[in-house]
Amino acid sequence: MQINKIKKEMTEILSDVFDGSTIMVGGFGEAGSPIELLHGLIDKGTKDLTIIANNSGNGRVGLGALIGQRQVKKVICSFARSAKGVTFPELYNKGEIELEVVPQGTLAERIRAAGSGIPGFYTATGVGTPLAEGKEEKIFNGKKFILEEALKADFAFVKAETADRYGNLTYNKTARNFNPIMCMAADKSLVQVKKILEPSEMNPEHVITPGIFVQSVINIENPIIETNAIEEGMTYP
Amino acid sequence: MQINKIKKEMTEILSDVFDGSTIMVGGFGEAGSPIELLHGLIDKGTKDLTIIANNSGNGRVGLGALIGQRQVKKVICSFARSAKGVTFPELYNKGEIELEVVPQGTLAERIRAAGSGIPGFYTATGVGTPLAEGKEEKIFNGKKFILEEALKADFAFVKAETADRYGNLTYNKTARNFNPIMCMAADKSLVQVKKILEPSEMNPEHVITPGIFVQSVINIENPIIETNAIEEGMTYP
Amino acid sequence: MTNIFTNDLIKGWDRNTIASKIANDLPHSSYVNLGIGMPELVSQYIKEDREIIYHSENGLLGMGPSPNENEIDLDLINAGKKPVTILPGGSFCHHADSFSMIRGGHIDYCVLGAMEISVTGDLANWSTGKGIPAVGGAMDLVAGAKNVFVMTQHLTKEGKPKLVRECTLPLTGAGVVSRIYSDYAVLDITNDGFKVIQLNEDITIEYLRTVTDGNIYQ
Amino acid sequence: MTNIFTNDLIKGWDRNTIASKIANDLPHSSYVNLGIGMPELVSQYIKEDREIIYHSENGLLGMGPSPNENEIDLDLINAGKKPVTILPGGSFCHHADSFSMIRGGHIDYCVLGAMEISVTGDLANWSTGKGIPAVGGAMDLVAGAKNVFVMTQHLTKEGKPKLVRECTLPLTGAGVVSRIYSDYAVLDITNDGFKVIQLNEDITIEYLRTVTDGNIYQ
Repeated sequence: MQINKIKKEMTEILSDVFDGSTIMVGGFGEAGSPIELLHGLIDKGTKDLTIIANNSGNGRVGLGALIGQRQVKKVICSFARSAKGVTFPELYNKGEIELEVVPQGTLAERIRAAGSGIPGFYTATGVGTPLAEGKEEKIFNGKKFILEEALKADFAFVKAETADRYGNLTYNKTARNFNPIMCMAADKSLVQVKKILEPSEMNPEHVITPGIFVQSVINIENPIIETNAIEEGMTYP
Repeated sequence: MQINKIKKEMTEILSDVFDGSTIMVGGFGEAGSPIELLHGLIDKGTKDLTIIANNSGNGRVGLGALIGQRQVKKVICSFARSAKGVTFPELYNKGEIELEVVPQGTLAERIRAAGSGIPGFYTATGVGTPLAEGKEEKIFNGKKFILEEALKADFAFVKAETADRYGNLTYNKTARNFNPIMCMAADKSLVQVKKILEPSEMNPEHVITPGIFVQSVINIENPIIETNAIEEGMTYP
Repeated sequence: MTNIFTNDLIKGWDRNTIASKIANDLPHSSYVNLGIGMPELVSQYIKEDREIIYHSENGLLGMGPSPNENEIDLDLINAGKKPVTILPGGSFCHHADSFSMIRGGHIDYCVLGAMEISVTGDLANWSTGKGIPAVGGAMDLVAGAKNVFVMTQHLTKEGKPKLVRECTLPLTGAGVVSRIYSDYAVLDITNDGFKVIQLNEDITIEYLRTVTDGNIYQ
Repeated sequence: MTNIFTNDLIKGWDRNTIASKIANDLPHSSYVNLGIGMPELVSQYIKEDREIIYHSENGLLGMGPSPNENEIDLDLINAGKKPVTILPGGSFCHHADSFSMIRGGHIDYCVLGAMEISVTGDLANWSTGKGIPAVGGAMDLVAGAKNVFVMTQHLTKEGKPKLVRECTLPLTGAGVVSRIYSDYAVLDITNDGFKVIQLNEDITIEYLRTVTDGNIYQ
């Protein structure tokens, strides 16, 4: 029997996602953002989600749409104030969605730590700022650091460029961003990918996310381009 | 003016290395071990070195030779008992070289931490064993972890497959091992490489060590193959 | 229970039989790290109904069998520093990423040898307390892998039990072993002691008790 | 010293002049992260006697200028989410590796805007205390880069000093700024206060004192 992590149907790849899940969403702005998986979640109607991502969605597509559908109760991110953000500010200003702000590098390292079995680490980032409040401090070589804890998730929603049936992934340019570390930190990583390759076509030197960090893959050959979708006034559903 | 990290002479690339330096030496067994750089250090006669590596040298070439020349006062490694080890056991059994044993994954993570500005992190590795003695403990979610501190170095001696003048590196197969993280953790990374490429020939998606982590590169087209050298009874100098 | 002499011993399962039992217990699609030595045999007994991915801690996922003489590449070695191959779908990574796989709980099973295993799952397999101390990746593996299987002879060469109330040798990890595959039995570590999952056909539970130091039940 | 009105103000260096001063101070072979907005101008004033490598925290080292309209790739963007290019010798990495470059002290210089800078080098540039809080990578950059340069107007739009004894806004980092490039002066943060490195030709040190809250010396 052969390992095959490729799913045919969106309903199948999303079948385990439950109300109240914590979901990491890859991407930095639109680059690497798994719009089709997020739309699948709108179709599924999953509720009370906690989203871990760098941003809080643009327009009314992808994460912006999911938030607009009031399926998200909390967002953990570094930058929730993007120029094209619509739905998050609407709900936030009404007090109808929670926000936890994490410095971008600390967010990345907390995610990597979760994937690497490191429950906590010390960093100088944020020391002396409001984001250090309530955090344990420790001195190393005369300098003050704060303790940050691992950030894990039930699921990672990830967008990649190529995948094989083992779940090995490559990305395109800066669409790599948070995706590889989110695959490491989630119990189950669900990946939408532009192109499926044979394992023999995947160069073992060039794999960015080894299949061990990936549970399911779905082929979305021509994903929605966020910039265009927003310009065209797209909304989902 | 163009950045060019490529050095022509071994004496030039080693010019900054000083007596009492802490040096990370890449490689796992012979794969990725920078034998020519180590031989250069024997020629230079630098003394009182602390070596951070996975192993403690084989035969009387490379690290084995450097230790045999009594240029090393201490080795920090995970496995100092390799089948072909000669010089380290000789000195260790006479009490003439110090040894600090670190679990392999903790060694790797402490090195990566140093390169990533993380002064300390918690791990379950070693808890309840003699290697946890004297280490701070902390409970996360009811489970015990120990604090491990970053491990940095003055220099990293690294072997790679290709490099460009910016110091971007690729490796060959499992010769990658500790080399990329050691480049991150050392003040100066000195790299011997089989082949020099033009920057335009280096695919930005496939770079494993970005040039920011590399200070100097030297082209060693046909490096010594340790297995063969030991079989042939090679000694250095 | 103590000081059984080697010449009195019942001959248990051979190492190939033990390896095949372990191979049967590794589910389809598992990520597995096989320790150097006896555990390496396990890969030869994986049945066709499953695909297993082997991890070698020196940055190799999807490790294949030993190469032919003319295919040896000294840059492609396993954790035991022996030449190996990589299968399609395999990948290389650096040491920190490789141990993220281990420490982060992504390796489903590791199979290791043992000097002593205590009734609470403590494992000693890295140091006799003599010679040059060398731990390698053993402590990371037992702390990080989801399931730690031990493959071992039931008794030491001197005929002493390896399964003990308390380890006397320096530990590799405390409370880490899930299952033991010895030449005499397959046993799970439980809150109540060693639970016999399978007993060698030639021995009785009473005999097993005489060669094991610690509570055993069926 | 306080409440200088905008219409009384002397016109200082324009932003291009400030950018060229910063560009002159970045040594050959530096790794530099330029903040979104005004600091991006700096790259236009690098002289031919040096090569600078630009880092963008979203996983891009060796960032080049904006692309032509027909070369835009929405998967190749900078930290401001604008399309950019990559130069030969550049590379991509994931976010944890990108911030290892920052936090690990590998970025030689970062150039950032400011709302307030204290005489001890505290920086406030991420929050007015109102609206949706959003920090991005600013806290990591100021904590990690070897040298933190601030590029700023000397006064706020309301004509209040941005260089102050103590910041009133939420901090981005404490004691992190090394040098300030304003339209009025270039100043180093020292133990004795703001040290004037260069003064705008049109103003006096006395005038600078009236628009700065905190000790200044030459």
